[in-house]
Amino acid sequence: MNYEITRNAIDVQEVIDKVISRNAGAVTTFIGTVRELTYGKKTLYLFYEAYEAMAVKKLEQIGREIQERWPDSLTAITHRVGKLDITDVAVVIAVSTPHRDDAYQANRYAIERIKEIVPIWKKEMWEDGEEWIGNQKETVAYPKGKPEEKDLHD
Amino acid sequence: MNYEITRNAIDVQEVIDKVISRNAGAVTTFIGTVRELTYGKKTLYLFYEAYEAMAVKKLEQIGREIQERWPDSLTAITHRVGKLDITDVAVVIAVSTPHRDDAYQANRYAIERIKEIVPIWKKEMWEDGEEWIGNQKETVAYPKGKPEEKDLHD
Amino acid sequence: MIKVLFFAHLKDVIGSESVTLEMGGENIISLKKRISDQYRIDSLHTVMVAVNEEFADDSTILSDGDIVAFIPPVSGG
Amino acid sequence: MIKVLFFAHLKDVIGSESVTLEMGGENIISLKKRISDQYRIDSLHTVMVAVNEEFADDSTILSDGDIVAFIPPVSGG
Repeated sequence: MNYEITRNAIDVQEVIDKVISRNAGAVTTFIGTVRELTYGKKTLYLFYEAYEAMAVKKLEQIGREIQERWPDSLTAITHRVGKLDITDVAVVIAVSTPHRDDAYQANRYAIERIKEIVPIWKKEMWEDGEEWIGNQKETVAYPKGKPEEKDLHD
Repeated sequence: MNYEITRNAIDVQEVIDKVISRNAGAVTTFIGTVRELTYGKKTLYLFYEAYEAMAVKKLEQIGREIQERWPDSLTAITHRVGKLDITDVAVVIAVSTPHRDDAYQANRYAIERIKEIVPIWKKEMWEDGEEWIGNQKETVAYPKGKPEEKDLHD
Repeated sequence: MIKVLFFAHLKDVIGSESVTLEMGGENIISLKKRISDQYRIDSLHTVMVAVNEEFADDSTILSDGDIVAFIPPVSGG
Repeated sequence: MIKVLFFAHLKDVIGSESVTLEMGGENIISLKKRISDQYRIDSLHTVMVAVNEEFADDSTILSDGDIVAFIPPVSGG
């Protein structure tokens, strides 16, 4: 179970342990935490929602993509959903590789892909309101109804 | 004490906790582990030695350099010395920043600088011998007796 | 019958996390049109669609028993 | 008196982690020469030197009480 959606606090070490290997010399982790200020606006807390079954499949897909590009790597990703307070951990990505360059690159690849194809949504709660992030700004549009090649492979 | 040399096993979460902040949205870690095979040669275990007082100072210097380049970042580094077995953790670097791009870059900067200026040495133990890494290959020479500008700032 | 799932702001706007529709042989464009007419939503062009948990093209023909999910731009991580 | 510290392979070659020398007014080049002559080591050109825990140039003049460390190319991380 290297790819998980959970409603509970994420144990970072547990995710790391999934990628530790005798062939690994480097493990990188990305830990996404809930930040209080975004461009000066104060967040009280966040709420994450996922289309869970599909989200796990898409995390697994990201894992396969990483395996293809960095064959000696191991990857594990856990994303939390539900209510998260400031400094809570929303996502942990751990990647191990024999050499460090690949571990940084593959990890970075994973978080960018999560933000492209994994059906998880974040609602920000402020003192004066709330908003689902990603929709009302409409910085991303999918006129064809699904991610385009460039969205999928950049 | 964000910069430490220790003879004991490193608790990754403890290093991460030092950089968690209400302003941080991203935490990256680099975990250097002892790899069994290096270019086909099998390592039995490693021995790390440090000039401890100076090593801590140099880790602190790296922290200041990161602070100058990424002012909103927090950094913590712990390096272990002594005998380390395969899969043991030799070094943990944790960096937090408001946004993820900086967290990856600053973390990468830290490990490259460690390999340039921190007085720590690794001895590899194989079935048929042992070797202090970094000296006999003489891939790096310091004709002026100290690191050159390019070694210090690349 | 097909089941349609809504998430995030779409779930809030529609007031339900899923609806079941009598449909068959039509494509996703038709489904989008039905949903936008019925719930007066005009931002479905920014919405991806998954059929049975895989992203699908607007021209995909829907079959009885399909589970269709409307996926607004994601914001995980 | 100055104290000279050795690490890694230098410590093995010299057989000691430190030596104390009577010196003063001379620079690091002189110290390197003394050490290489005495211990028959010819690879000191790859060795960095720290004086009182800071990297120092070969031309640095040593003073009584200095702690000098010979730093072979590092391999931490």
